[in-house]
Amino acid sequence: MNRIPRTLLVGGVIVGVICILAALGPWIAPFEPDAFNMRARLQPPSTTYWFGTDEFGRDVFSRVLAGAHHSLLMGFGATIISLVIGVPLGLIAAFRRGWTEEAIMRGVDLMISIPPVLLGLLILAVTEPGLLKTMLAVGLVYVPIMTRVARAVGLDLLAEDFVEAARARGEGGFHILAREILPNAWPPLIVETSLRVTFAILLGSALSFLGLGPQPPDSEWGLMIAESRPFISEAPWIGLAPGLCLCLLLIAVNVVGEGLRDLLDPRLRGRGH
Amino acid sequence: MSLLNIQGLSLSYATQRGAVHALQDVSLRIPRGGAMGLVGESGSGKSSVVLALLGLLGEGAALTSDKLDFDGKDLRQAAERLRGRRIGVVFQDPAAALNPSLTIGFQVAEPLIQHRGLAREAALARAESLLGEMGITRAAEVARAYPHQLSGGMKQRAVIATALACEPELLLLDEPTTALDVTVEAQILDLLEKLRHERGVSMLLVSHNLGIVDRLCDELTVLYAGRVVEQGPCAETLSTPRHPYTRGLLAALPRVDRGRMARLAPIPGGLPDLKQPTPGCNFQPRCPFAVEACATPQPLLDGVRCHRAAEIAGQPWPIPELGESVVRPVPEALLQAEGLTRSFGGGGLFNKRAGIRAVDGVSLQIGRGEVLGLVGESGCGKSTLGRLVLRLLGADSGRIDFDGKNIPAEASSEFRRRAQIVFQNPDSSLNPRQTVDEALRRPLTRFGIASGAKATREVERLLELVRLPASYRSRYPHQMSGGEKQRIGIARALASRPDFLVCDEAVSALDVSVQAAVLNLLTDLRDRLGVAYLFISHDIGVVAHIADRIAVMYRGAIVEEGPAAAVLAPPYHPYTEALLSAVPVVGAQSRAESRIRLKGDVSTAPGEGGCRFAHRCPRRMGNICDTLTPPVREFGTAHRIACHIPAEELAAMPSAMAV
Amino acid sequence: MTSFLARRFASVIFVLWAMTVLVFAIVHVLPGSVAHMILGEFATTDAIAALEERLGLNQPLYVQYWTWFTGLLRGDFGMSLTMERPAGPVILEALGRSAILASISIVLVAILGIGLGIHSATHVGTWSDRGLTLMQYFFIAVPEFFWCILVIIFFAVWLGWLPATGYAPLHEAGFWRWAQHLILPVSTLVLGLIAHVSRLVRSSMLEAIESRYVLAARAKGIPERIVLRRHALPNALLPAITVLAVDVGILIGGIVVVESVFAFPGLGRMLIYAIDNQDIPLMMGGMIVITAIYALANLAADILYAVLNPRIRVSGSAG
Amino acid sequence: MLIPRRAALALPALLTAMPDIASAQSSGVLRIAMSTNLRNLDPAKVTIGEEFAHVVFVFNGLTRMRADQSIEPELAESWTFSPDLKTWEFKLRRGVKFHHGREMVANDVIATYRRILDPATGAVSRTNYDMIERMEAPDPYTVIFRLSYAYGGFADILSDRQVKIIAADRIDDLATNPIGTGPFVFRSYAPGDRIVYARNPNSWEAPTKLDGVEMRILPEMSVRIAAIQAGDLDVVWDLGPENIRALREARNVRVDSVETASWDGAILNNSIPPFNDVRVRLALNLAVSKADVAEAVLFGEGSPTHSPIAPNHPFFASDIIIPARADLTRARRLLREAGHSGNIRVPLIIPVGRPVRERLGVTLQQMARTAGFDFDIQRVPFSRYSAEVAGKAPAYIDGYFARPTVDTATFPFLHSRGSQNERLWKYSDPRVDAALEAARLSGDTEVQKTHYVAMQRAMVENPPGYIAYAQRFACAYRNSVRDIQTHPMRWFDLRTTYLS
Repeated sequence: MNRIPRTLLVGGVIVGVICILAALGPWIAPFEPDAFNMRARLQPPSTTYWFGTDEFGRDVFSRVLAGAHHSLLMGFGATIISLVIGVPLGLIAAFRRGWTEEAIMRGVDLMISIPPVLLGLLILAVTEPGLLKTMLAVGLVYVPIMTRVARAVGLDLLAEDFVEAARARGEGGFHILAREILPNAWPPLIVETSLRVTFAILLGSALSFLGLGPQPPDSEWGLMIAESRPFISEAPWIGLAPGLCLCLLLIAVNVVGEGLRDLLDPRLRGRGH
Repeated sequence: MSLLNIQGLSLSYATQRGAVHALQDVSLRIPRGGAMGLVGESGSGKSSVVLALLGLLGEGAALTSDKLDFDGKDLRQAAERLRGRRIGVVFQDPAAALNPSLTIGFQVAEPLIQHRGLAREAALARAESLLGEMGITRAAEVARAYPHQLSGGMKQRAVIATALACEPELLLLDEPTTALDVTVEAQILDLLEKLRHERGVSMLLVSHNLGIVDRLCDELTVLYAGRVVEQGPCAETLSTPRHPYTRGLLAALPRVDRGRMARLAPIPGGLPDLKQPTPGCNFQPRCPFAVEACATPQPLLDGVRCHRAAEIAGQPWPIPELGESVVRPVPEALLQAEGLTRSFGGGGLFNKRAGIRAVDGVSLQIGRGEVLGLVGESGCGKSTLGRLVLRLLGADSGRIDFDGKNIPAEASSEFRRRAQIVFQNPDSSLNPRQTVDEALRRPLTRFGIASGAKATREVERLLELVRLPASYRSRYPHQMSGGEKQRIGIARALASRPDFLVCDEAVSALDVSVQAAVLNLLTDLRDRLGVAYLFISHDIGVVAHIADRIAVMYRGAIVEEGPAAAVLAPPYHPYTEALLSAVPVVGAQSRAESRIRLKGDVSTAPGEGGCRFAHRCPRRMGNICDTLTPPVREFGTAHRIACHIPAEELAAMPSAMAV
Repeated sequence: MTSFLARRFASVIFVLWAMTVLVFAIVHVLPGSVAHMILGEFATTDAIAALEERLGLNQPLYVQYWTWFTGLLRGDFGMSLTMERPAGPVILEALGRSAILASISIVLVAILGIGLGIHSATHVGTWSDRGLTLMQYFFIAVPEFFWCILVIIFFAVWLGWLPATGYAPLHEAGFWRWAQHLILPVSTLVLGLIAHVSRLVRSSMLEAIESRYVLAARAKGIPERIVLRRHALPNALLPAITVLAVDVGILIGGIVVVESVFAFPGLGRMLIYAIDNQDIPLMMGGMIVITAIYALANLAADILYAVLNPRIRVSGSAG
Repeated sequence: MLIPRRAALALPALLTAMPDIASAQSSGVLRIAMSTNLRNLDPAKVTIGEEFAHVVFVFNGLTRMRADQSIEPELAESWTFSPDLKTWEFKLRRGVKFHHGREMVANDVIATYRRILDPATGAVSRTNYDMIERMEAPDPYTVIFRLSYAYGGFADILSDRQVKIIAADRIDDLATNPIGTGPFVFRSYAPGDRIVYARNPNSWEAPTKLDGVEMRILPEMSVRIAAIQAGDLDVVWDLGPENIRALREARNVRVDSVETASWDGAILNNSIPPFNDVRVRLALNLAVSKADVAEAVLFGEGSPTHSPIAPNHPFFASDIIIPARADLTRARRLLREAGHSGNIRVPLIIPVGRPVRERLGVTLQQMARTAGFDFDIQRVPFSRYSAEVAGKAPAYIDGYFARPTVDTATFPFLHSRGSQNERLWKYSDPRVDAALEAARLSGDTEVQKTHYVAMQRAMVENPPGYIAYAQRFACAYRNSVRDIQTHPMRWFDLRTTYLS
């Protein structure tokens, strides 16, 4: 593995800090995230309330901390779901040519032709809103894209001679996929996934924004922005705080994605998409 | 006054891990009308010379030279204006050198428009005639076509036409024919020879193939790891080489005219680290004649950079211990294949035309411990045949018997154990995420040969078998050289103690010096383990060296088959004759005129029925060849040729390799 | 070439048909009923039953699908349940407005995306390239809805330069007011996409510049400017076409959010209204139109790619 | 089914040959911001606030409700009723013209009510008029209603929004081109964008000063506030309580709010545990002080109430004091008596997309926690509310707009046989039933008041749920909008309004 590129370091540190803060969130929050405080309603950012207070007098900084792990869970969870479902599908489609491949890829074409937001809305309209359901919905939305990426990577690797050598040893399909293909497939897949995390967090917060995220009183950054809409002109900090944190997280994850690409698969640098 | 005068050219690239000194103090001169060959193995820096001359080195390249003159002008300033006008370039891979979205005609005409200021139509017309001059029959049609519609040979002719558009005085050729089949290579070499004599254009030919340089060039420069080690007239240097590296190269070269008599002498060790160039002789660690004094700086004296050159002139290049090349009795049959056929691209939903038959009714048998060489140009179906025999590819029809038992389409695990394969490309044959130990252990456990500590010992035995230290067990593929990876591929194939091995172009991707070592290894393994090989290669020289019997394949069928010596000598099948005469052999200067040339190449469409070689056969007898399938004629011990030419006439053919 | 297009066309038709089934299934699996929705506060059990009967909601599903599907082929999207008017004109008029927003955005994304991509590929390492890369990270990462709100506060409320809302039809309000209403929504829509396209064009341009045929062109003595324009650019733009088609999908997603925040009465907002009010014909019609646009955009991209790429356009060998 | 004629969406109203004269005192078009699409323009089917405003512009009813919720004649000049309150006779105003020029006659009134009573129409408020047995029109300007049972407030419920008088010969395309007698004529409606009206020059009352009205649909509240400050709009309808503070200091905009009978609350299902036990319901009412809730949720723009009768209504039982602070000890004792020693964990469903009611849910969850109520909030989109949640969930947040009469605001919700009761809390209290039935029988307001006070007293002792507050209704007006006041029934009375 060549030298750790600078981008990966910078991005990694930021994401790491956010994850740690998210994990410790509820405990290190200066105030009780859900506690009402009628006297301190809609206070601008100050030394006591770093990010100001919301319509119920709750400390926005504490809520951002408490809500952080929901956003992260939503983003990374959804990506993992799309990985866990999409990659095996893609590899099977690459390995078993013929009608299985046709069936999987036609299904993928169908799902990809529905814009992500609509697909998310439809899935969520069927089930009650909730963090896990939103994560599942966002995960399912990205399964087709993951399947396509996995199939492309699979096809490249299946053309390699060491796979034919395995066939020459009479190895079964499962062994080839698990022992020969998968260990070589995960670097390009990890790079692709790291880019998908941003989209997953974006879609997750967009769906919360449209009203279908986790349940009150706990909240998620996208939902906090949504809830802050009525007070935007009068108390913009309620929406700005989670918004800026979301941007920082997304930029950091993007930078980590670029860094991973330079580290793991210099060949991929050409195919940034 | 020489046309091109390079004195003291040094070049270094800046990389993440420090500066790489690709060229150190290289000097060469090419007189007007002269041709200089620049020979070296991969990593010698020969291609950088071409880029340095043209001023096309990327950033991070530091170039220093005392003199870099072209016709008196300093190239470091003038290169920009001379490129394409007075200096033409032909790169190695024609497919990559042509822009996929522009027509051939326009790409040839572009220099004319740029430098001669011709109008578009005039330039295109000139381009068309230029293509004609390059031997392209339907030049107008080719001019309108796009690169992906042309065969390899056709594309290279177009690239040469582009280089010659503005009648340059100097032509730089970087491995011009490496990517081509040997018969097409021969046509291109003829063309270059004609151009040189008719137009008096001087050439700098960069190549790793000594035969080509011997044929085309007057002068020769040998590069080793960025330094000129020998320089001088071509014929003289190749017949009596003075620098140990040149002698090593020639000793390692399998020669079709010598067949299996001489055992190859590989050059041990690997390339030196270009980041810390040694002051002394950089070939010392691999040189059998090295002494302490070699550590002192070696100047290039009268064409050779070795102070002991005169001293060691008489001593022969040491040939490693001669394996007991016992002549084995005629081996009883191990593998029997009859009527194997396989076609690709059959009538799909949209394209109605019938599939092309890659392998068309081939029968062959290989005895226990026998090596059958299978030779043919690219696209003749030899790799497909190799996979059909191993049941890795389903055959449309045909039977296979192994050790007397019939092998069904879904081969048994036992057959899998006893029949293995070695691949061409070392980088692709090993799983990059597995260590050598894991790669070699898997077949052992898969076939239950050994496990646990016993398997570890078995892995060490395999490594010793392929002459690699046991410490290589923990290495990953990216920590090994091409030759070493190929040895691991062989070791992995031998792990299941097979009786039969298919070597599909096993040494084609290796440099000559490393190739010789692997060939010797394969020969020794066959003698020690009694393993039979189906040795597939496009290089008839390599096949001639290793094979007991040779089969020549053309468009899916075997046109000639027999013992190696019989096939290499007349009577020949006309295709075998053409193949042998096309191979550029070092020191065969006189053969140039009597060469036999084929028309077109493998992809030119054959006629339906009759002899499949008729449309390209120089000895075509008339429409009998087009209509009747040729009979199989028997000569001597199992030497068969499928041709309409009467037996006596075939027997009376002159040898294609008269030395 | 023709077999390629025939296959692509067949798959698009399949996708569209499969979409009708998928959308119909999803919509009818939605819990809750439109009758409750329409009656709202005044919903009593018998009023609900009467309304459902009148709207034909209690027929078997496949009958409902068949009537709807055959209607669709005749261009009749059925009656909007909540607004008791033909869904067709409502959808098409909303589509017309969204089309303006989408087409302007796609044109901007194409021009700016490709232009910036080429610029940063030909000026690698300069401050402009690094600056562009940093901006690209930012714009890709910013969620649209957050961007919209920021833009509204800044331009519409504090500066008051631009109208924050709605849409002024060209024929009524004249060009300048019409354009004013589009500036904010279009800018929020295109920023993320421009970043996406320019990043891809930059990497495919770099790939072309480092290719052998560009080296060969330079060896022919062609000046660098012409080498880039005539040799590198055409091959670098090919992948951009397929990316633009993918971006149409992302754009549609973006439109849904932007229209709901900017109160731009387009297809996205109509669809949100239909989903909120469970207006089944409106919902299905809207989704079919959006997916059809997306599928056709992909088809158009494939055709354009095939036409521009000689490797696919011209088959067979020559000479 | 496809209407045979292609119903043009933006078909202008069929004006008779009246030129659109720009009279001297006309002062332009009033631009009002609304929050969601109007779904239906047919008065019989209007359900949401935006549609009520539309109906009041285009149509008139037989009677009309003043700002102080008392009734005055509109299309009916006068009416008399029989002592047994079963026969009501209305004298119609003469010379009133519909927008398409024809004069309004008794036949139109009868056609209107016959259409509402016909179940096939799917009229939303049909159950409120099931007392009408027969209607007669002895002459073109007289209509007699014969009721199946005595109903004191019949004249009042004829002022309701869904019973505006429509033209008998223009029923088919009411949804796309409504024709009425009202002060404004419908011009065009682009769903999702705007609905446009013009002044009705032949209005039977004095024509309006405004040339017309334009209702713009802007879902985003912050966008509406920005637009009125930026001068894009003249009126913002239904200002959220949280925005009232923001606009108070704005220079060229004034906020005017008024008490209404619209109420929100937690609907507790009396038929399933834990709220089937009156002590648990009482405990919740005691555990959370309604004053605190009004302040937290409405920023003070609303006041606590016992029942759908608002504090500013004459019938409000002001003598029953609403405790200002929570009585936790009594609440906990009641819970223990009802057998709940630890916390009561019960889901509380709140509607997505209704910010005020979402806040009410979160506030209740927070404030009830100290008394031992552990509410597990679930946000459900409003589209699935009435189908999945109403009448099924143990506890959910909902609210209802003010109704024109006290009877329509209370009977359907609180009477054990009330049409809404079975979909809400399934509440039944004999004292409440008796009071509601008695109140209907007398026309005398004093008698009605005693019954309604008795009802409220019973509800305090046996609360159907947690009725939190009666909400104030606020609108924002640019200073250029003159002579307009916010109407408690959430529509606009623009007869005298003008723009300076």
